[in-house]
Order: sequence, then C-alpha cells, then structure tokens
Amino acid sequence: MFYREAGQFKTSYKADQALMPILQDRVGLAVILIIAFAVIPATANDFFLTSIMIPFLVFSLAAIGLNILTGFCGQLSLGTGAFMGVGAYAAYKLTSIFPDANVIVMVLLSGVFSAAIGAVFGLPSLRIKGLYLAVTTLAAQFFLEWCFIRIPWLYNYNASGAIEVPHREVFGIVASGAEATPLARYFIVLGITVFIALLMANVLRGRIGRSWMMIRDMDIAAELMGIRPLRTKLMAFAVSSYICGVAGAMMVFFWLNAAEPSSYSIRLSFQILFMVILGGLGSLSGAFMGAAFIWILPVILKFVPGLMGIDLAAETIEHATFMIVGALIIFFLIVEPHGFARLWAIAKQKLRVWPFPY
Amino acid sequence: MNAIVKEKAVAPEPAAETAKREVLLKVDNVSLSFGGVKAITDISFDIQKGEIRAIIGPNGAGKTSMLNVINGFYHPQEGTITWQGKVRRKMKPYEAASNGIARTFQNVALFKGMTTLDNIMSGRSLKMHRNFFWQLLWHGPAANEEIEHRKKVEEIIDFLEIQAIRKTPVGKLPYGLQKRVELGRALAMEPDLLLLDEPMAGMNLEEKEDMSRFIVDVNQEFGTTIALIEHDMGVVMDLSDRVVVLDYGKKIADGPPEEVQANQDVIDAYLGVSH
Amino acid sequence: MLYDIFIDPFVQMYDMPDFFLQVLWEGFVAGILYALIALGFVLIFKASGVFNFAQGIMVVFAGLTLVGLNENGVPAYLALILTIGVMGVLAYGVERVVMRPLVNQPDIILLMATIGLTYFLVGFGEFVFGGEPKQMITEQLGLPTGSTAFEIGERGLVILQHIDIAAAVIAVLMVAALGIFFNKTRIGRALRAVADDHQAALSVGISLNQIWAIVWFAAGLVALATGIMWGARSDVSFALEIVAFKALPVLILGGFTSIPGAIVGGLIIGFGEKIGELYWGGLVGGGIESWLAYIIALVFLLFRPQGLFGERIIERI
Amino acid sequence: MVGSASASPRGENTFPKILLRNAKVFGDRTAFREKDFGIWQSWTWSEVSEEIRAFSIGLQSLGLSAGDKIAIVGANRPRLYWAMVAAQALGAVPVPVYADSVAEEMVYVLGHAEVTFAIVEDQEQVDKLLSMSDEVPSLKHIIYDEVRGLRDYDHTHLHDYASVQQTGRDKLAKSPALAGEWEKGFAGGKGSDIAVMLYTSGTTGRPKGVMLSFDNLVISARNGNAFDHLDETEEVLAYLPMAWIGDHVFSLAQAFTAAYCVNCPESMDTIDVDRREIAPSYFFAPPRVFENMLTMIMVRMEDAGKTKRKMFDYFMGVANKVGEKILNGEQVGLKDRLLYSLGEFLVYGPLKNRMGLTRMKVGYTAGEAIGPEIFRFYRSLGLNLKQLYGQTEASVYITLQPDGEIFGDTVGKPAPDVELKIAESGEVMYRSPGVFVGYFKNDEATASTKTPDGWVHTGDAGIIAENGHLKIIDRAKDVGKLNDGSLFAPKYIENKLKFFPNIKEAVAFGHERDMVAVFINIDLTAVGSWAERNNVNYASYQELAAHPDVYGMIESHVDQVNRDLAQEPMMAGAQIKRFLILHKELDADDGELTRTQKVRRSFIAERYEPLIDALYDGSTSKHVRTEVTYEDGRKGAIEATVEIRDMTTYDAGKGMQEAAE
Repeated sequence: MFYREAGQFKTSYKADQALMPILQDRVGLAVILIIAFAVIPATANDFFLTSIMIPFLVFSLAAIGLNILTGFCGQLSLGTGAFMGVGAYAAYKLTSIFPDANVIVMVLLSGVFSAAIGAVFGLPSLRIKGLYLAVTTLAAQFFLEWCFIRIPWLYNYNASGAIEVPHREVFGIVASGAEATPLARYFIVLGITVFIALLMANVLRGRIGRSWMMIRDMDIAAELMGIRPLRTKLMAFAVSSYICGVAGAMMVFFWLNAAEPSSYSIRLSFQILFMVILGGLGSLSGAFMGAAFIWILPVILKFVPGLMGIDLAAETIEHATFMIVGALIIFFLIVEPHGFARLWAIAKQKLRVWPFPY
Repeated sequence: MNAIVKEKAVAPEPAAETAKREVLLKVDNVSLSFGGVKAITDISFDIQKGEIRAIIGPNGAGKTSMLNVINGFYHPQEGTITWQGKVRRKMKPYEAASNGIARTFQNVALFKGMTTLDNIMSGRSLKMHRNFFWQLLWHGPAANEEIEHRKKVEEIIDFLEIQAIRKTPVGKLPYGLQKRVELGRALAMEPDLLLLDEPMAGMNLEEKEDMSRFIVDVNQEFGTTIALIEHDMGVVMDLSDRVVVLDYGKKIADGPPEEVQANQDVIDAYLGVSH
Repeated sequence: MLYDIFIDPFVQMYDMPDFFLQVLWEGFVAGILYALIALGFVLIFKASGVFNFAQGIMVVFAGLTLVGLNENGVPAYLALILTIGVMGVLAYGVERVVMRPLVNQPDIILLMATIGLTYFLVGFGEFVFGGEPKQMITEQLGLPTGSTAFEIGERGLVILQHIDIAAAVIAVLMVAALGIFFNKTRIGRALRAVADDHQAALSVGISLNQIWAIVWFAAGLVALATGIMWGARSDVSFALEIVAFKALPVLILGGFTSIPGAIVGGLIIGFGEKIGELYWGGLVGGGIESWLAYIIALVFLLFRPQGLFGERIIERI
Repeated sequence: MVGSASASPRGENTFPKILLRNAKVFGDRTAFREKDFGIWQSWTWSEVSEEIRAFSIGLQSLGLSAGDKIAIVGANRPRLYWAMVAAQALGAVPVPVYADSVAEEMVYVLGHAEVTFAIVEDQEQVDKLLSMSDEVPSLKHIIYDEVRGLRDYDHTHLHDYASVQQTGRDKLAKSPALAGEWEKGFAGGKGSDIAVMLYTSGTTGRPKGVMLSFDNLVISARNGNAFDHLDETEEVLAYLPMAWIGDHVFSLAQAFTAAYCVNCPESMDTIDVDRREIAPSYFFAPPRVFENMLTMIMVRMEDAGKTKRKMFDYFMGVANKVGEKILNGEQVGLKDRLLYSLGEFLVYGPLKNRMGLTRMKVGYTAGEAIGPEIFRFYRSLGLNLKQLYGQTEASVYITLQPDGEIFGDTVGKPAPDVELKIAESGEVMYRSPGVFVGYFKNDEATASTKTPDGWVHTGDAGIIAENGHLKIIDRAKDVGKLNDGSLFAPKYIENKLKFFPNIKEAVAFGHERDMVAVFINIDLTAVGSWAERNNVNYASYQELAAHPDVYGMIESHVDQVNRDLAQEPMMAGAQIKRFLILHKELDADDGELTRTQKVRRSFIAERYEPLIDALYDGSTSKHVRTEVTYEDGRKGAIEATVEIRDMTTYDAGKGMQEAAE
C-alpha cells in the first residue's frame, strides 16, 4: 500500500546492492533518524532520556553484538553480560590510566579488550556446537564475573568493590560522571550506536557477513567451499564481543555512572539474549525492536497501575512485571518464533503486494 | 548455401579425445572404513582433464564416500590420491576449495537463510579478499570487489536461466530449482574439478533433461572437468565420457559407457535395480 | 609457587585426612544435589528434547510453595501434598501453554521459552510468597537434624549432618524409583520410546502431550525433593537459581539423556569443586567454586564432545 | 512540456538521419535499456548511434548492400532494433520475423523475402535457420547475439554480433574518415525508400510482405507523437513481437522520432516485474494483455481475506460509478470525489503500482476489439487507456480516440492526415500518408487491397456513429446472416463472452444457419484457481473443461450474454442457442490461432467439423479425436467426449428498463 515500487529501477549494481534499495525504506529510516537526532532531544525530558532512551540504545547495541554471533553466525552465547563487563572495566581502567584522553575514544577502545577475551572463549566453538557451546560461554560468564570481584586492580581497590565513573569532558562538554547532562549522554550513546550499527550493516552485506551466514546455515557446505570454520567463528566472536564491550562501557559511563560485578551478571546475558530472540535472530532492526520490547515494556508496566490510580508496593509491581514479561516472552515465541523482525517483514510484504494477498 | 549445414561441426567425439587428455586426478588403491565397516575397498581410477566422468553403482555402493574422499572430507586409511600430478597430503576439507574442487550435495545443502543471489555469491568467497576494515567502510574497494564478483555471478544466473528467482530466498524454491542454484554456487567457484552428487535425484523427466543440458553446457562452455554420481544408468550413459562402476565398495568396471553397459558384472549388479 | 600448586595440597591431604574426608563428604553432598537438579533436566530432555532452564526455578518454586503454605498455617504434610499438587498443575499448564504450541520449534526457541517460564515463575513465586529468603521446615517434615561426628585417627574429626545423609538416601531412593518407573511401568517404557523416536512412539499409540505432562510432573517432584534438601542446608531463596546452572556442566559430563550420567556427573562436579576450592582456591583468593565446574566441563568437552555416556557422532553429508 | 517542440521537427526523413539528429540533440539522454545480468543496462542516444554505426560498417564489410533483405529473428533486444537501423543505413531492408513461428512459416517468409542476411537472438534461432538453409538458398550470413552453445559451430557463414561490430570499430579506428562516408551513404536517402518489410500473419492464406516506406513510418509516427504529446521523456516497454507493426511503430518509429526511451525486458517470465520496475509512461498492449492482467487481479482478490475483498469490491464500485467521469473531467459530487481519492490510496493506486502502470500517461489497446467492461475497468482506475484502430498496411494509425472522447464501443476518430469512408458493402476504407507501398512480389494482392487512388480496404465492416467515431462490427467477410435473416456478427458475440475471466476464447457460428452456436475455451488460470478453492480435482485442461460444475458456470455466463444481446435491437436475433466447451485449448502451434492470437475461424470450422455438426444436429454430446502439436514439435492426438448444452433465449427488448438507466 505505502510501498509503491513502480518506476524504481536500478541501472547499476551499486544501486542494486544499496542497504535499502526501496525508496520508501530510505524515507522511513530518514524519518526515524530525524526523530532520534532532532525531535527527541528537543522535546524529551530528562527522565525519558535517562531511563528510557539511553538504556534502550545501550541494550540495542549489545543486542546487535550478540546478534552478530548468535543470529548471523549461529553460535549460541550466554556470556554476553560478562563481555559487556569486560568492556566496562576496561574503559574504567583506561580512563583512570589516561585521565586526559577523550572518554569516547576510551569507550570505543575498551571494546578491543572484550574482543580479545571473547575470541579466547570462542576457541572451543571449533569443536563444540549448540547448547554445549552455551555452557562454555557460561564458563566465561562466571569466570569473568569472578575476576571482577577478585581482582581489586580492576576497580582501583575501591572499598566498595564497585567502579565509579570519573568526571570527564569532551570538547568542554561534560560527557561522563555525575554532572554529565542527560542530553550530552544521549547524543554520545545515540551517535556510537548508530555509527556501529551502520558499520555492521556494511560488514553483513559483504563477504564476511556472508561467510558467517554460511557457517550458520550449513557449516559443512561452507567448509567445503573454502570457509575456514575457526577463523570465521572467532572473527564473529571478536566482533560480537567488541560491540558488547562498547555497549557495556557505555552502560556504566553514560547511563549508570557506577557499576559492580552484579550489574554484569548472567541475568544481563539472558536479558540481551531475549532482545535478540524476540527481536529476530539475524536482523539488525530486530535488535532495536527487541531491546525496545524488553527494556521499555517493564518501565511502562511500572507506571500503568499508578496511571490507573491503583497504588501497589514497588516490589509487588516489580514481581508482577517479571510475571508479565515472562508470559509475554512465551506468548511472542509462540506467535512468531522468528521475532518482531519477521513480523515486520511479513507486514512489509503485505504492504508491497497490497491489495493482493501474494 | 547448403554449405552452412554441411560445415556445421558438432562437438568433438569424446571417445576419440580421451586418449590424449592429461590426468587431473588419480585415485590409487584407496580404502576407507568407519569403525571396521568398509565403505570403499582398494579402488583405483583416474579423472582426465575436460571429461565428464561418471561414478555409478547401486545404493550403498560407496559412491558418496568416494566423492567425500576426493574432496578431502574423509581421509582414506590406505591408498593415495594424486591431484594435478602431485600426491596429495592429508588435507582439511576447506582446502579442497582452494585446490579447485567444488561439489554439490546429494540432498541439497544450500544456505537456506540466503537468496539465490547470495548463495551463488558465496561461491566467490575464496576469490574475494577485501579485509574486515574495508568491509566496515563498504564504499570504495569492498563495494567494487562485490560488484566485480556480482557480474560473474550474474553471468552464471543468466547461464542457468534463473533470473526470475534471483532475489528469492532459496528455502522457498522447488527442489528442482534448488538443485540448479546449488550447481550455480559450485560454478561460481570456477573449479578445475566439479563433483556432482546425484545431480538429478528426485527430479522429474523434464527437470532431468534440463539438468543434463546444463551439465553438458558447463563441460563444453567452461571446459570444466566433471565427476558425477548417478544411479540412473540412462542419464549417465548419455552424459559421460567414461564411467566407473562401484558395487559394495569395490570397482567392478571402468570404461566408456557402451562398454560398461555391456559388462556382465554391471548388469548383475544392477539386476533388480529398476531403471 | 609451583610448590603451592603441585605439592602442598597433597601434603595437606595426607597430613589432615579427617579434613580431607570432610571435604570429600561436602563434595559428595553438593554432588548429590547437583545430580538431583540435573536429573530434572534429563527427564525432560529425554522425553521432549527440551532443555529446561526453568528446572532450577522449579526447585525454588517448589520449596517456596511448601514453606509458604506451611507459614500460612497449613500443616507440613498436607502442605507437602498440596505442593505436589501444585507441581502437577504446573506440569500440566506448561505442557498446555508452552510445549504444545511450540512443538517442532528449534532448540533455541524452546530454550528461550523455558527461560521465559523462569521469569514467570520467579515473578509468580515472589508475588505470592514475597522475595525474602525462608527457612525450610525441616523438623515439621520429620527430616533428621543434628549431626554425628566420627573420630578419624587421633583428634581427627569428621562431622556428618543427618540431613545430608537423608539427602543422599532420598537421592538414591529417587533414582531407584525412576529406574523402576522407566523400565517396569508402561508409561516409563513409552517415555523411552519417545526419547528414541517420536514417530515410533506415536505409531504405538502414545500421546506425546500426555508424556510431556508426565515428565514435567516427574521433574516437578524431583525439584520438590531437591528444594527440600537444599532448603534444609541453606535456606530457600532465588539465589538457588544461579546454583541451578551448575546442572549444565553436570549434564555436559553425564550426557543430556543419561540418568546414571547425571549422578556420576553430579558427583564429579561436587568433588572437583570442593576439593579445588579448599585446596587450590586459596591461591587465587578463593571463590573459584563459582566457575570451576564450568571450566572442568569445558576442558572435558574439548576431548569428548558427546559426554561420558553419549555415543560418538559421525558427520555425514 | 519538456522538449515537445523538438519532438516534431520535420527535417530528417529516414531513421538513420533521425538517429544522428537524436545523437546531437539528445546525446546524453537514455535511448535504450535492457534488463540484463540483473540490472537495467542503459545506452544514451550518442552511444546508440556509435553502436549502430560500428555494426552497420561491420555488416558492410560482410557484404551487405543496398536492396538486400535482412531477417531479424528474436525477442525484443536493443541490438536487434539497432540492427534494423544499421541495415537501413546501408539501404538494406530489415524483415522482422516472428521468432516463435513454426519452421514452415519461417521458411516461407525468409524464402519469399529472399533474405541474404539473418540477425538472430541465440542458438535456438541459429539451429532453426541452419536446418532450413536448403529451402532458403539466398541466405548467406547468420549473425547471432547470444554466444552460448555456438562455440563449436563452424563460423565461415556464422558470426558473433560483437565481433561483426568489432570489425566495424577497427575499420573506423583505422580510417576515421569512414564515419563520414558512412553518413554520406544514407544522407541522400529518400523518404519514399522502403524502410521495412513486415509479414502480416493473415487470418487466411500465406503471409503477405507489407512494404512500408520511411515516409509511411516517420510521418505516421510523428502524427502519433503530436496527437498524444509524446516527447523524449516517455518510457516504453518493448515486449511485443518485433515482427508486428505495433511494436515496430511504438518501439522504433515513434521512439526515434520522439527520441524517447525503449526498455527491453529480461525474459518473458520476468515481464511483469520488469514492467513494474520501468513503469512505462506510454503503454501499448493488445486486449489480451489487459484481459490477462484483469484476470490475474480478480483471481488474486478471490484469494484475499474477507475484509480486503469487501473493501476492494466497494471501491471498485465507486470507481465504476465516478472513475471515468473524473478521468474525463466531468462534474462529480464532492462526496464521490473524496471517496474516489480514498479509493485511489487504498486500491487504485496500489493496483496500478502492481501492474506497473502508475506512470502511464496514455495507453493504447488495439489489434482486436476489447471487452467494453474490461476497457471501463482500466479507465475507471484513472488510467488513460484508449482504443485505436489500425493495420500493418496503414503503419498502424487509422482511427484514434482523442482524450475525453472515449466510448467503449467505438474506436475513435480518424487519426491526423487520415481520410475515412465506408464502402457500400459496409467495409471501412481509408487513405493516409501511412498507406503501404505494396505487398512484396504480390501485385494482384496489392491491387485488390489498394485502389489506384490510394484507398485501402480494411476488410472490416463498420459504421461511423453520429459523433463521428468509427464503430467496428466485425470482419467484413465474417459478418453474416442467420437463415431467418437476422444479422450475425460473431466477433461481437465472442467479445461479449470473452469478457468473463473464466472464458479465454470463443468461436461463434451461425452464418447461413438456423441459430447461433459457440465453441468455448475456458481460462485455465481463472477456472483452475476456482477449482482449487472449491477443491475440484483435475489432471488436465481437458478434464477441467468437461467438469459439470464448470459447464454450469459457463452456462450462466452464456445466459448473461443472451440477456445483453436481447437488449440490443440489431443483435437480439443472434442469441446463443447452443454451446460446448472445447476439449483442448486453441493454439497457434496447431494453426488454430494466428501468431497474434487471433482465432482462425475458417480453419477451426474445418478442423472441428464433427463438433459443429453435432451442435446443429441436436445431439447432446459428441466423441472427437484431435491431432495436436506439442511445444517441442512432437505430434499427438487427444480424444474426448464433448458435452453440448442448450440455452434459453430472450425476446428482444426484454430488460429494456435496465438498459434505459
């Protein structure tokens, strides 16, 4: 219906291979970006920015990271939380070692460490597949968590055992630390997320992205076509962990201000995994949708009773939220196991062939 | 100008040619067994450059195992494989590709999540080299490389007449087309040796005829050497220059089709096998 | 340094056999509990190929329900029966609401569903009984308390908690019961048929749905027992959720479908963990219990990807 | 209006000259596109002129010279179009041939035209020509576009298009002066020279070679462009047989004179997609195409969800009511306007989008009368679809429907520069600049068609309505009388039947008989999907055609037609008394249809004589055996027992009140 493709034809491969060959999609994206970069900053209040948009973006990025590994390369991982933690601690150390360095650069750099560690824990993936692999990633999860607790150097020997984000300025604007304005944080987080998402979109449509999907869809065939399984999988692990690492670093630097090991527990891993599954394995846009669902829904639920004039104890709502989210997850898995991305794809197809059914 | 008709030369007679052709791959006394169970016993034969070589035999004759040995997926306990004149060392499966061996699978092994185009593009993987950081940028080198290979792939799509399904996810395609796409994927690798594992399994007559035509065209247009497994005698006899017949993991005949067809052992082996 | 790693621990073991025995016993008991949780996993995995992440929570949930009921004035034994009933309802519900609609979905989806179930149960449990840890009603259930001390050599002492002994005994009984259930009863055999081949099972006229409901119920009972045991040692709280993950390495070792595997695996992990912690943990600041199990499993996997009792997989194309 | 001025300079009178002009004036505008290797390969006018020049010179060096006939065989491809102009530049005459015509047909045409060169698409055509090279002794060289499969052929008389072109390029490179000489070669060309020879697939007898001069084509083309304000900004899709005058004029004559862009589809199975991608602004199609599109729409909507279908039906109703009025710029109530624009958003727009007609500025249908309801359907969507009445002998244009003067039952007013008259026999005759030079090697046919003073017999019976529009009743020779004297116009009846999506083809009999009886071909797509929905199982067309339910359905259609006929005084006498559903689809390969898919009435009459007898001897069923030719040329036979049904007829004027509304 909205998709009127008549008259859209490609006279070059460049145009044909563009990220969004259909005009309407490009327009749609443009609108979204305008909203994200202009409308929201202009209208949103601090609460909306700090407790909805920023975490949403952070999780979206993390979900993209995990999606690279699980959705595109088919390697199940339960260690996301820990890899995010690595990023966070790395960034923390970096900023305290180089106090004058640009904090954004430090955050982006921190990913390199989680990439390295991710690759190490990816090594078993050569021989181990599926649920078994999940266990090895669990090993990573718990081992790293333990490291965060047991290696005081990581948190500069704070009595609290937590890491507190130092005050840092970028071009004279407070970027991190308690004084950083929500708006500044929002722009940084948004910038980084969009930037990385774009880069990933590029990788995924190219040779490397294909090789990941080859491994995912039919590893034996891929191998017989010259894809080196280990190299390819490790690359996926590294890239995935890098992104998760950056997300983890952003989480503490531009959202929480402080974090302790428990912030990066297995719970977080699952949370991200849900975003990926519900959003849709193997879909970047899905990562955003999933993040929105898993993060924003509970926030909304928190306020529903209040709005309806029912006042409940905070923890009761907390518990109720847990139940509802759990139930909804099951519900959506049943409705569309391939996630929101698929739902959208179906809807889009319907719109394209409208008014016909096919 | 009857001239034209007269002078229209047909494709050179294979039989006559084979004598002069050089050997591309040589299998010597190869035996393979899984935990005591012998799949292949002391088999020797060769594949010559530019020919269509058929490996036939009743079900469970060890045809597929033979193919898996040839492209290094299985490692024979005994015997040697000589590839392009050099005795081949034990190699990893992924090295087969870089050695110029491509294959299709008995039950289609396409990348279900991808479109026809991407599946065939995946065949170019080895020939693409832009590193991760170029890929991140996309614009410039990575994109150009992609385009240059897309051209090759489009030629293959054109060759196999699958333009109409270019952007269809392969999962949605009928079986016959999937087989065709798989062939395309293998062709994209521009292999020296193309292994086809029952390219016509489960096809109707029409599809079989199409597939046969493509196989012959591939062999003639690109001069690709082809080794194919088929247990449908009929098809094989039309297609292949030379046939090796396996039965219970042993070689029972080897030679040009008409010869093999006459061979008593072969007839016995095929008795009861309806064709 | 090397001395600390390679010599000293063994010297200690020799010098203080009583302590060593104590450690072994601790490991044994921990192992039993891991085994029990793993048992729940195996039951369900065997019959439906579902990897039930919620097993850990089911343990907590069972425990909570029991205690919760009792706190609200229900006599212990009645509470026990009621809890069993609740687990039955849960099993039925899960089969109806989760399993049936998701049949034939890829593993990961089912896995996710069970995690969703985890969320739900956590929420539900806390919603009903509140989030704070609870005391297990050991006495009321007539489980033994107190402890017995054994003299080992002169002035050596090993202390066995009675509850632990009970745990061991119950575990053994339960395994035995399951063994009988699987091999002697009609449903049990049916169950194995399903595990081996769904089509076959269907062809001999067994309703998968029935089977699933039953295994989930069985798993529920196991969870209850585990919950009681565990609750009796520490207290009933959602911290257990984490501990439940230990079942994974156990399964890796024992194989996903083998009941004896689960037991053996459980014990290996139990022993390994305690010994590792008490003799080597100190070197790295302790607390290695939290991950040692996984590392053990990981190392083990690299050499035998199919588990102790699983059979070898030959790749075909 | 961009460049509409430049669309009609009268200077250049031959296509080679026009080509040079376009290369100068519209140098960087896209002239041709072809969907190939997944994208639309494009050529600007200057590139095209370079291509043509090189190829032309290549041909020259192969010995092509003035007066030679050069056959063009294949699907629509830029290179084949270029080849025609390249030949014309050397004074040779291109002879496009239907690529899918069976061997005998082609042999006759090539032989009759005495072609010396043939430019063909691919191996298939090469083989065909080689196989008939005995019967066509004049043929010296075959040039192919598609190399595939031809490597091992002997190339003494066989050439690759590219290599011929390369020869030309090399020569040019060697002596740049050559370009000038080449241009001089045709600078002197006269408008009266023969531009092209098109063989009409006559409904009877052998095809005749219609010789058209440059003047014929160029002038009619320019008139056509002016009439519909076509300029270089148009996009057209070239998908109809190149040997057909329609395609020749729309994709070459008008394209060159207006300098608009011609797009060639990737293959016949991607045509719908390709049309959608290009979204032609000027679209031409025989009624058949529009019928098929409509059928496709209806079939798909049948499968759509309930609410969707309701919405569709509702808005189609709205369109039916006000669509055409709005298109014709008549007064329409505000409410209707709003409803219509809502419909535009929800239904019409998307439909046009799916059909790829979103950008269509003007569309024509011709070659056959289109079912008035079909015609109205498209117009009500807001598509400026018009009818024209034309002939090969007239370089297409005889009459056109001017914008805003569209009537379903008439084919419009005389085209610019066309004089029209009705002979006392009722036959339509015309005289125009487009009138052909003559039939090649067939003076007596020429004489019988074209009077000395330039009037041409169309062979169609028609009347000029009071509003000055021409109304075609039928083929002059087909219009007959029943024994009771009432007028019988088979086409008229057939078209009424064919409007129903379920009916693909119909053949009516009745001339000098007591009553009207018809053969019917069901439409496999439409009826097939109906069968699926009502889970009626069938193995073959034959089986489906014989199914009682299908008969029932068709019977209701026939009855509807009778009701309509009853309302028309002239036609009321010729209501359908009996009908049968043929056991096989009428097929060009069996000679039952022409290559342009027109029914060969007389041929069918002979072929199915027993059935016709059965229709008139009152029997209720008949067993028949019929020879058929399969696509691969094998022959076979199918047998069937065909059921015959009687119909009730209505008194003339019954239901007048409906008609009065």
